[in-house]
Amino acid sequence: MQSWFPFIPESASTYSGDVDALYFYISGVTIFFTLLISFVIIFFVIKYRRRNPTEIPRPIEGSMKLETLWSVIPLLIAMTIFFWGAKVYFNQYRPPQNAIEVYVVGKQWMWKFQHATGQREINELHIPVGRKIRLIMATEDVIHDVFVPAFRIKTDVVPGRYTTEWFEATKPGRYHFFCAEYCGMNHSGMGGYVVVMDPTEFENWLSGNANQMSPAAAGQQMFESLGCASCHGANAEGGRGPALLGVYGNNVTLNNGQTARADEGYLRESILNPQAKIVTGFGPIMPSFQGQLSEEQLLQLVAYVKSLSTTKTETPTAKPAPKK
Amino acid sequence: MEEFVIPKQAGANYLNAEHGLKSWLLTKDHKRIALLYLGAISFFFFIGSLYAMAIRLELLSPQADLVQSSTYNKMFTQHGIIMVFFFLIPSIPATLGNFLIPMMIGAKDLAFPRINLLSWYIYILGGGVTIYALLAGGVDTGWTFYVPYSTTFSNSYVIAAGLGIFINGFSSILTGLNFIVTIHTMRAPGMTWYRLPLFVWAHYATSLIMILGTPVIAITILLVALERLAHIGIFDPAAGGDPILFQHLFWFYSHPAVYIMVLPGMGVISELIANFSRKNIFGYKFVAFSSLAIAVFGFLVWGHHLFVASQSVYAGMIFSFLSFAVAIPSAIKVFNWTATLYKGSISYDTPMLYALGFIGLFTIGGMTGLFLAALAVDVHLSDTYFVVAHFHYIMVGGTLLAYLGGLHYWWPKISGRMYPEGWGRFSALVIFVGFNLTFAPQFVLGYLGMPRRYHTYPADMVSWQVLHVLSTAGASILGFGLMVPLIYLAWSLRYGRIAEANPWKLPGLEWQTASPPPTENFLTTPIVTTEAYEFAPPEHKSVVGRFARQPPAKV
Amino acid sequence: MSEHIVQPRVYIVIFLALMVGTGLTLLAAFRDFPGPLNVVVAMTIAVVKATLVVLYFMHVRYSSRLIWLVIGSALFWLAIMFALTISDYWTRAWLPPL
Amino acid sequence: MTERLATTHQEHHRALQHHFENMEQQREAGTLGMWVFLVTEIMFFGGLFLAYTIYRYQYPAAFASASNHLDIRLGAINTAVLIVSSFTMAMAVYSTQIGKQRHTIICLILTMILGATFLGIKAVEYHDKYRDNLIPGQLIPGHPFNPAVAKPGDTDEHKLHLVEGATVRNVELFYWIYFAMTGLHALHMIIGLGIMMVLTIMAWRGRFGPEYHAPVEVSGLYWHFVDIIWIFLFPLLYLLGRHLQGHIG
Ligand code: HEA
Ligand code: HEA
Ligand code: HEC
Ligand code: CUA
Ligand SMILES: [Cu+2]
Repeated sequence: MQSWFPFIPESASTYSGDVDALYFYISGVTIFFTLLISFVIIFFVIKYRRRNPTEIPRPIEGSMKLETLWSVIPLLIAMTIFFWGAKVYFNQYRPPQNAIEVYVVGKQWMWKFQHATGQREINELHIPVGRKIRLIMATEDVIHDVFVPAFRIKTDVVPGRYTTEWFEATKPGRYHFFCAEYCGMNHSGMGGYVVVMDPTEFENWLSGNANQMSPAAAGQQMFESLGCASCHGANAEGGRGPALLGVYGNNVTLNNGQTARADEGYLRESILNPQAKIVTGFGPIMPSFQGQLSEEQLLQLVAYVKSLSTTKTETPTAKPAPKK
Repeated sequence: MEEFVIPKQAGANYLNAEHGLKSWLLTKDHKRIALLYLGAISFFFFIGSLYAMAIRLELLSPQADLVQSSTYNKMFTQHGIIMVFFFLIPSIPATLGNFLIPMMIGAKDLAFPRINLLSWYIYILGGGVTIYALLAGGVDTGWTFYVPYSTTFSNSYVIAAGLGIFINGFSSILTGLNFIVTIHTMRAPGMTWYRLPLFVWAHYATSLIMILGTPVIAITILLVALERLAHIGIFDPAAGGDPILFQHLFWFYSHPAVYIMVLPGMGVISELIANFSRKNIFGYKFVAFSSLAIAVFGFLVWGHHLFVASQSVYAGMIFSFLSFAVAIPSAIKVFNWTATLYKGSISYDTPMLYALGFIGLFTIGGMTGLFLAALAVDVHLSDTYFVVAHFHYIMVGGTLLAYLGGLHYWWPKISGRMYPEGWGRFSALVIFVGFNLTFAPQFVLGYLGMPRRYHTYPADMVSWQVLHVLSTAGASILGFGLMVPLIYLAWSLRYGRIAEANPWKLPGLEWQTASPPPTENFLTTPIVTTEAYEFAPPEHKSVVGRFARQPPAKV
Repeated sequence: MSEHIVQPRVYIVIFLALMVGTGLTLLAAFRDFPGPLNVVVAMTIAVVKATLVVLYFMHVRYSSRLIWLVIGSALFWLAIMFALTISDYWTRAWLPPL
Repeated sequence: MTERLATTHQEHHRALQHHFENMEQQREAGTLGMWVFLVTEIMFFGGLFLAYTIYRYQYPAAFASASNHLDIRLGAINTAVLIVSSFTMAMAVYSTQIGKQRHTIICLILTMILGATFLGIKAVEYHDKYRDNLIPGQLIPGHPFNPAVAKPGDTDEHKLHLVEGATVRNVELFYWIYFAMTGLHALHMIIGLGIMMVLTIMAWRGRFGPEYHAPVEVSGLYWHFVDIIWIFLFPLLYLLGRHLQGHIG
């Protein structure tokens, strides 16, 4: 699609084709209506120009038929756009299973990435082609946003919670990514590159940077150093606090009889605001760790608790994903 | 309507009824207050435009060369704040609306003249506080004041700017209140709802939004200011607050506010299209009620600004659906305007050129809103230059053109002088060309991925720079085009041809009194016996053929 | 001037009703109703009290349709603001995984 | 349709403004204007009520604990005071309508006294919160939010008794909303008192009568509106957690 002058950015994810198709469709509708209205107006303006300063044209009252026609047709067209857009969006925002997870922390004005295998990067993200990648994103300060034009994805990173975004790159290459939520002085400098690599190349890259501790392992160390283990047991097998094995990804029954799905957001809340949702059979004795952990450390603790669960997430090895 | 007594030109009018600065600053005449607004608003437009030019110059090249990032951020913030809150929202309602609504409905003044003057002072106070914020060091939060940046992290004069907007909000509320009460209670005998000019309907709908939406932004800005002052935590996640709640509250007002900005423009266009083709508007009731529909539906779609802000996916779908629904009343208007031209007697006077330009540019601006309302496409386009192009197409290509068109159209009534027609047409054309060159490239830029509020962009994006250069070139033409009317309108105040009472030969009530009108508008309260835009007397309706008989000569 | 003059008798009755309502809501507050019923009871009483004030103290019962419309639109817009904002908070957790 | 408008040949009332045709139109405009203004007030407070709703839904326990710490007796007394003042205000309108200006003056003065009582009691409550270090954030410099939390069994009234599941920082959120809402409400009361002062003076000078009483009527609308806000604030802020007192953890 790259002509002498680009009108659309490079298209490098499974999602970008869908977005482009819809974009072209709406463009078609827009061009059609704009031309239609312009032509009709120009035609009328020339044909019915004032020829005599005193002429008074005959009044025309209006027409119910026409009004209906030009309300219903645009409505129908608009609805096709709505449903199409909603469908693509829905799929894009549902978290995929079996994705490679990357932890992302934004802060004024840089991005930190950490792979599940421990590799850390700043303002650059290396990922393998043809695999689902899921970013779990947090921010230390204000709202930021990870925007990769070539993948047609964008999600705000909001303080106080995790947001996620996923994609599957289809073409190796170096793609710009930007912070797309205004965040202060250096907002326009808060970007970098997503480097999409062939599986083998990626494998090499991983092993070339393999000396760092995985987030789950770092989380495990903190689990001991912060004293979590004193209640939850050295291996999180339980004690004064509930066992954390197999919590992630399942439903937890709370003491008020409701259930909550234990996703990353739930784990985050359990650590920062443990009183909010109390597991049935336990008292509200867990202290809050609000203000004692950086977003990165928190993500590591969450990664550790997740690693205790059988709901496996993929590790970023280069095995091609099983194709169905 | 032949029975009107049109005052002699030489007689007293609202301009020369009293003299001296005090007579202006303490006036309760809606026409004089409109002129006070006109002056103040032009001033703010001028300031906002200077920022726009600085932004365009800076973006000529990918690096930072004119200013530093912190300055650039203040530039677009202040450009946005001034243009939105101090120029576009009051522009048409407070000047043309203020001047014309009482005249169009046959009243002597607005229902609450003192409150009308008070709203001007509030506006000046709010504007003054905001100007203070700019001079003291500026604000850099973006016109959207997103938390927690605005509450905790920004080092700029957020409280002062917020206070300015807060104060200004009451000016808007009081204007809306005044219009609503006036339209309900002050119509002349015989002026039924369905005889109201569409300009009045549009302002009625606008006033609804002003009184229902503005209080919410007031309380929201107040909370931001308090939070900043006392670090209390209502939007601060560290205290359990939720930044997204701020966004809901902000857009609950600010989306409807975009209809405050465009509805009065639509009202002007309805007048221009009907009057300059000498036809009653096609589908009067549809155009009238579509204004109300926009005002009501406009309150249901604010969440389309939060599609990527981690709002619930399902709420996103509801908001997307409703956003498409709100496009329909706008579509109805566009089609009815077009149909009004059919078999009309169309003149090419300057106001009509602006009106025709409006229809085209508003269509493009509105239709590109559909890209943004389509969830999956908005994910890519949100916070890019596509959005910037979208709203400039509506706000500049739409409302600003309508404002200029209306100003030319009613200039003889307001000033008692004609503007130079040749220059008028010339500048309308230049503005049209310059405008498109400025903002059309930004659509492409946006889809290519250029984020908005960016001081610098990657140098390897050659295509981006090409588009930015085009845009800046366009802005220079646009700026030149806008300066021409500024000059000749001022010139015409002194040297323009003296205007007759009804230079365009139109049936509207405002043309049935002297130019400029006397202080209480009409010498006697008019009694209305005809429909709006009734050029030919009713007995001509049955005549076959395109034209009715020659009209009875109007005075 | 066709305005209705509300008689003191009416005011007194409404005044007493408001006092009784206040008493009721106080009593109800200390009882533990099942589920969210406490909120429902308190809000119902408040709405009834407010309605009485609006209808009689503020003479709306004897006012034009226009005034009814004005009040109705205020409530309608308030409802929009609440309903659509809550629609976000309420459905955030619903999203099923792919 | 040739007859001129019936520009009233009857005596113009001296309070008729020049741009109105007659007193009826002027009164109608005034009343409608006040109602439209009250709509803006509803939306103004609406934003706060929305914030309250969202946070209460997210932190029910904290909101209950914080609410239970408010002084329900003072709150209830204040509710009664306001209702009585609404009644006296209604009577002031009635007296003007039937032309008894002396009664108008008495009723207005009573209303003002009651309004002032309300504010006085509110001030006592605010002071209690100040003493218990419950003023959120740095609202009062050097006096941050820092309440003492009661241990189980402790019955000290000045300490915060947390319901199971509540955290102090979310209690602070409640107090933030509490002060924002009651503060704005009190501000409206103060404005109302000012208006009433003016009305009293006007009544004193004999300005009102059966033909001209719109100012009293319209101010009455405003005063009743302020009462209505309180009718909602009282249960929302003071009552909704009371039944949970048994569950203090
Ligand atoms: C006057 C101002 C104005 C107006 C009238 C509009 C009108 C519309 N806007 Fe726009 N908008 C803004 C000003 C305006 N907007 C601003 C300032 C922003 C950015 C704010 C910020 O973040 O700073 C914005 C942002 C914005 C967004 C968020 C983008 C983002 O940040 O991600 C969206 C998303 O849905 C949107 C949609 C729409 C829609 C659907 C309309 C509709 O009302 C348009 C309806 C009109 C038409 C559709 C054209 C006429 C119809 C026809 C010719 C018939 C054919 C029609 C069909 C086939 C349906 N706008
Ligand atoms: C009414 C609203 C309005 C108007 C009229 C304009 C007018 C213009 N705007 Fe603006 N704009 C906004 C509202 C408006 N804008 C808003 C809300 C934002 C978002 C801010 C934010 O992100 O927070 C924005 C942002 C914005 C940006 C994006 C900045 C960024 O994201 O980094 C850009 C970039 O090109 C821009 C350009 C322009 C230009 C070229 C004009 C031109 O149309 C201006 C034309 C005028 C002139 C060129 C001057 C005319 C000359 C005179 C009046 C006489 C001068 C006399 C002498 C010099 C002697 N605007
Ligand atoms: C004082 C004892 C104590 C300490 C220390 C403690 N916890 Fe807990 N934790 C509990 C109790 C009791 C519960 C169950 C009640 C609840 O949900 O609050 C719990 C619940 C949890 C849950 C939710 C489990 C589920 O089944 O839903 C997670 C996750 C958790 N804790 C993680 C941690 C981490 C991580 C740390 C250390 C940073 C930690 N805890 C420290 C006592 C403790
Ligand atoms: Cu980070 Cu913009
Ligand atoms: Cu919008």
